[in-house]
Amino acid sequence: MTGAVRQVVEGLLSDRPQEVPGQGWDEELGRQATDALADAGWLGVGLPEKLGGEGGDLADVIEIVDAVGSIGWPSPVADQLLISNGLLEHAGVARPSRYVVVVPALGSANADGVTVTADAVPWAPWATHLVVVSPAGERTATLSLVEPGHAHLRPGRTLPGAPFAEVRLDRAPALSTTVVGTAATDLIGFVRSLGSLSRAVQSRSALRRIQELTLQHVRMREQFGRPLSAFQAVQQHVAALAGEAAAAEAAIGQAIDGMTTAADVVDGPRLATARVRAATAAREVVRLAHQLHGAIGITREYELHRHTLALLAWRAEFGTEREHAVQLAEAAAAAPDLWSWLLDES
Amino acid sequence: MTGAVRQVVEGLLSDRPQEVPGQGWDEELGRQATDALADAGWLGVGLPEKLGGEGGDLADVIEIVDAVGSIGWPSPVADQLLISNGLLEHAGVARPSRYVVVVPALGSANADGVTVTADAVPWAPWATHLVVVSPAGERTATLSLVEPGHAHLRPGRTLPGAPFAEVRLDRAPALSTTVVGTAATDLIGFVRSLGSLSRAVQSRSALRRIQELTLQHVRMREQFGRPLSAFQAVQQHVAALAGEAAAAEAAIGQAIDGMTTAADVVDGPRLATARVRAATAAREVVRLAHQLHGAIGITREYELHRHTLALLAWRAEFGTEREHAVQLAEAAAAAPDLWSWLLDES
Amino acid sequence: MDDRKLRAEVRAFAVRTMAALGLRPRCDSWMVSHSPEFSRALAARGWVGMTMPSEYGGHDRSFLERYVVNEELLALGAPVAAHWFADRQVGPSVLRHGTEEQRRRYLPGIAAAERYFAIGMSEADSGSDLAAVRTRATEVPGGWRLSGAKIWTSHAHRAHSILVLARTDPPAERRHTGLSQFLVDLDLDGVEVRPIATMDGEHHFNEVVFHDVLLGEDALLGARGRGWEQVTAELAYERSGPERFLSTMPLLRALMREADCAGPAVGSLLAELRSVRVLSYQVAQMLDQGRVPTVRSALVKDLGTQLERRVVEVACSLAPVRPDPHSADELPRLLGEALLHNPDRTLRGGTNEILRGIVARDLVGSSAGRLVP
Amino acid sequence: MDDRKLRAEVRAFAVRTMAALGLRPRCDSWMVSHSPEFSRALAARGWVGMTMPSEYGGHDRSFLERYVVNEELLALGAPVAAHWFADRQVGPSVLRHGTEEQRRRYLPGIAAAERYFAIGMSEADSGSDLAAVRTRATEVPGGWRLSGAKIWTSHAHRAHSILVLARTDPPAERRHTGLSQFLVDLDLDGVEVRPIATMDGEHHFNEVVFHDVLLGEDALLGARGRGWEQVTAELAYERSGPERFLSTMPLLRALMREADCAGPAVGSLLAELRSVRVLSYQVAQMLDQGRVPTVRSALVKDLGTQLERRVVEVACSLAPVRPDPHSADELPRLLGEALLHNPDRTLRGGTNEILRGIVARDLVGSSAGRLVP
Repeated sequence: MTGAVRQVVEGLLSDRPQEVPGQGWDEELGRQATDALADAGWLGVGLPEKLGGEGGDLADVIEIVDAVGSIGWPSPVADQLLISNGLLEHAGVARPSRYVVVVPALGSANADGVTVTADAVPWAPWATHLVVVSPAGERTATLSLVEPGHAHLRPGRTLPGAPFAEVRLDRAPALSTTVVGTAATDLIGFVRSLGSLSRAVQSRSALRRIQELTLQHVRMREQFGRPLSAFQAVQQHVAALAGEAAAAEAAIGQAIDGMTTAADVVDGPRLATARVRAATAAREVVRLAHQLHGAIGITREYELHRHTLALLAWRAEFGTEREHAVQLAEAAAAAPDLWSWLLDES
Repeated sequence: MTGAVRQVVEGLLSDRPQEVPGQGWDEELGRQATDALADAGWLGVGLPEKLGGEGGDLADVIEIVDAVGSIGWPSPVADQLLISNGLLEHAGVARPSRYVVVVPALGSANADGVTVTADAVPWAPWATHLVVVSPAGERTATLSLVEPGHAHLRPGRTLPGAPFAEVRLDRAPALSTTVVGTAATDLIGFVRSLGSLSRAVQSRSALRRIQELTLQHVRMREQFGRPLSAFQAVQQHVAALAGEAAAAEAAIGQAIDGMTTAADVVDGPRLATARVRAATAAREVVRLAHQLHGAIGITREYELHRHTLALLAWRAEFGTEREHAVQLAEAAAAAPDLWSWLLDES
Repeated sequence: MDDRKLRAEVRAFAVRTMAALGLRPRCDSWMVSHSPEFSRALAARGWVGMTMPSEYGGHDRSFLERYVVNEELLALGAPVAAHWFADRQVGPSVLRHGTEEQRRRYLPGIAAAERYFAIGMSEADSGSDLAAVRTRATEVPGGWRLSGAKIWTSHAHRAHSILVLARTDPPAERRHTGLSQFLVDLDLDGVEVRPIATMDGEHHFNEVVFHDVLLGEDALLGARGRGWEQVTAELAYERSGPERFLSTMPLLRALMREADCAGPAVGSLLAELRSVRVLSYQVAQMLDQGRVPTVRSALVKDLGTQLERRVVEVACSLAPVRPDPHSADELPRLLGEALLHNPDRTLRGGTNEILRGIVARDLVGSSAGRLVP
Repeated sequence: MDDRKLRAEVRAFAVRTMAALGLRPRCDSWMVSHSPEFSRALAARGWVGMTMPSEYGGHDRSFLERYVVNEELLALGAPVAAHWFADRQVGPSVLRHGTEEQRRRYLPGIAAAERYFAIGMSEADSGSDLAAVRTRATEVPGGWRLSGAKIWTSHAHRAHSILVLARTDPPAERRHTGLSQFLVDLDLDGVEVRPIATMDGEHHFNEVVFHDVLLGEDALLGARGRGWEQVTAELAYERSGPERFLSTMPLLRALMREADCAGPAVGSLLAELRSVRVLSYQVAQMLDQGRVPTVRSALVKDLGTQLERRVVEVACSLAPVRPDPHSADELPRLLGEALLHNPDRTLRGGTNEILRGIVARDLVGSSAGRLVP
């Protein structure tokens, strides 16, 4: 269904403006637009029908993320499709409602209820259900569904305005509990990898869109009587931007290569490479795009700033550039041979 | 005597080619050229006449270093004028011979003789006398003059071919011993600061000369029917090079500002700033200059490579860029207020 | 120069006054932190219009003294945006090019921090190409009729006047001829100020539209047709000051207090800060000698704004906090504020590419091959 | 593709053969490490001329298989300079543009690593502007007379032939017309090879001077006047291979063994290595599909050579040794060798500025705005 998905999703969203002019993104308008997507079933894509999903594979999921991302407003869609559906599929738990938010910290669940604390959980203020991972046996974990009304939320906003919250549950009642055959710490690691994957895929959409906007700008805009693109200094910047974008594209591509669903994600050098390269590219592409755009780029009336703010925020979520780079270096240093490690032979 | 010194020194050196064509610098020819300078008394500049020197202040010394440096061949002149004369002046010891090489490591001196080991001492193979610093009392040190014939030397060469040696003295007889009212570890620190000063001043000469060569090149050389300097991409590089060179110039300038002789050197943030900025500039200026020159820049027939090799070697001598940067960061972190520290108020 | 006493006075004043007004240190304070109360208190101490003659309300101080005062204010992130542009550019321009009447009319207000100026140079379609200016001043009986629009005018909605570059005559062979500068009060009929919201969520930029605004003859600043040369001379003042490398100092100070900074990344920033400071200080010395160091100023801005950007990147990497411009805590707040301005540091006052063109053409054209001194 | 078996074979062969010949791993081995013995042994295994048809001595393998072999050789710093240029550029060019006779004459020798080629493109005054070529081939009875000089020809003093770009006809409106390519044996009368010493102390560059050298009619490669198009097509092969990012791999391997590398600087290099590898591999895939990915190749070279430079800089900063190309120890030797080549990495095969011009013009010209493909 390549291309078609994107067209439908973009159509659904383009009918629903998400900003108050000059004020930036409006959370309520954003919620209405996203509700429309959810009502049309798009948040179930990638999850098997027997788990209340709509079926489809990772390629379909990414098409939806790209469609949402090319618009550039804050959106929980990537996390719903990649984190929530990824965990639900892995655990075999059916999607209970519209916005399922996974708490990416180890909880505890017993007869008294579910307890957990997590800092800055993306989109937690929108949650219609919370999912908490707690240890069960040595190689098992429980997944508890909790109504968000039981949570203490301390909300905040990222640079582009996306809501997040510190989430505290103190012996909250679980709506349902499922035992999963994975150790709880591994399962939390898996959730964080899903988060990392989500940010990598989102970054790719934003980098692509910034490149498009920049190429349009240098083609159309004239200075000193010629289009910007005719200037050598501009060309050097455009090529540097394209190189950064291409390298990030390659890095993210190799991380998802061979995966058929989000649940296939593995925390390893390929994913860390994607995050490091995407973060470097974010810094350089943002720098170059703004340099080429001039002051118009930082205004709210022009689209570029949405992608800029998103990229700057994402690069520090689910692991920073530095943390991922250190992870790579440590893994390579521990490997018997660097070259074999680079080829993923060992 | 500004300008005149430089002219005389350049005259003395220009009469004496130091290379075998296609083979690069020839140590024997270099020795002959430097001997001529020494015979004319230039290595005594900066040292008072009562210590066997020729008088003159730091400005005179720097003029000589610049004159020698603008030619770009390996030379011991900077170290003779800045390290050796600086220490001799501080200690009140007379210059004993042509090439006085200070061993920058703590030795020991007693009735049995002088013992010391030092790695990679610049120009040690040329030494006509070695100077060794050893502890005496708690706040005093001895300076021993030793004939180099007593030393075990393990020679090597830097990238541009300058000779150095591991120096080992094992109970070697001292020709003379002088007690200095400075603790020996402080005196070794002082010697290293003199070495750091020497490399900073040398780097400045090389950076200036590279800028000159590059400007000449982009003015004269034509491509696509126009001088290189007419291309915007070339102009951007030229300006970046000039910015790096100007920043290094400023950094080295503030380090020597207010000094009247090399012996005034202080190991502090100003000197560390000079070394860090010179090292950064070396990397960037070398990169940009070669990018602008094309392949001619790496050939032995063209002058650029002499300065390139020198800069790449110097940045790691008497402290690396990284070590100096950490020194700065630690000092600032320990200061009560960053801004006061930057102003050298505290 | 022993400037410790002056520094201590400014420092004490700024800390005390900011506390009294409830104003916090901010990054980029000279652009975003606008407080007429602070500016007027500063002026009352004699620290606005410092280099102007006392007969016009100034203080006959040197550019170096002005430099010291501004360094201290920026290092503290003090709210200086209200008077900044009038003090930096308009004062020196009016003094140099203005009539006696214009001087008397504008300079005392600038020095008292009672009259704020916006700068009307860029236009929507001109970018860095000022010769493409389309705002037009037409001679009419008794003065001029001004029509057109200026964009990116900082704080025009809070300023009293604007210095406008407009075309008065058709360009000759040299495209830069035929431009002139005008002093325009913003309360005149036909002046419309439209806000431009930026991604930091603040309103400091505006579009200022002139709908056939009638100006008196005395609105022309300097010589008709010499606007380009006058603007170019201004740039040396605009590009070389401490605001080109100290905009992020409040962040760096907070970072040094709260994070482990004793590594090579911060060391390298500190070396650069010390180096660029020397270059900027040298420009102030040259201004005191009556020179207009255009190229050296361009270098300061190029190096300094790159340094500011690196400060923010290093802080992002080392600070154990999430950037949040709305945080009550200092480090996340300063980090968030500074990060939101990172894309425009190297655009302000001429993009760095334009600056590099200026540097290169000067170097390549000069026979010496050395940097201007 | 499961290439493990092929990789293991190449690796074992290279390690064994280098040991037998007493040759050490070197950085930039494809430029500086010249061993006819190694090249012939490699050819005997079928790993030279791999993509050429077997009727010309080749092995009918894919560009991806060739890519895998070359990656393994470069990662080990194996001495591949002798056959490198003939295998990379001349083989594909002769196959594509050559007559049947030329193919039979040159390709078997290339595939056997018995015939080495130098590349004669640059001239002392042309720089990156190949249209300014002044070497001239004049038609004479029975063939051509070649006069002029080519510079920066790697290993011409050890090669058998050289591929020369020369002007055969005056330029038309398009400056690039009128150029042609010639296959010239270096033992012909009137060919002079002059060494050019470089700062690494090695002799690999030469100037090759043609003193009215008489060539047969069959020296012309491809169509008269189409030399520019032919050369441009070669560049896709030249710019995209693993030699654009693996030249410093021997250094990085030694560094990881001997220094503490578990920090962010090395992590960032590793991420870049993995990313550029993907891009380079994709180019090999495109070549297998018969495409000529000029822009993507330019990107690989731009990113890859910058990465190589960063590897050397990070190694300088982390290695606890002094760079010394003459050291008996591996890390200081590799560091010294690699450092001496850092200035020219981003010049080889077209300066990175020229490459960026190619990328930008393609992107800006295309309507999609997406990277090829």
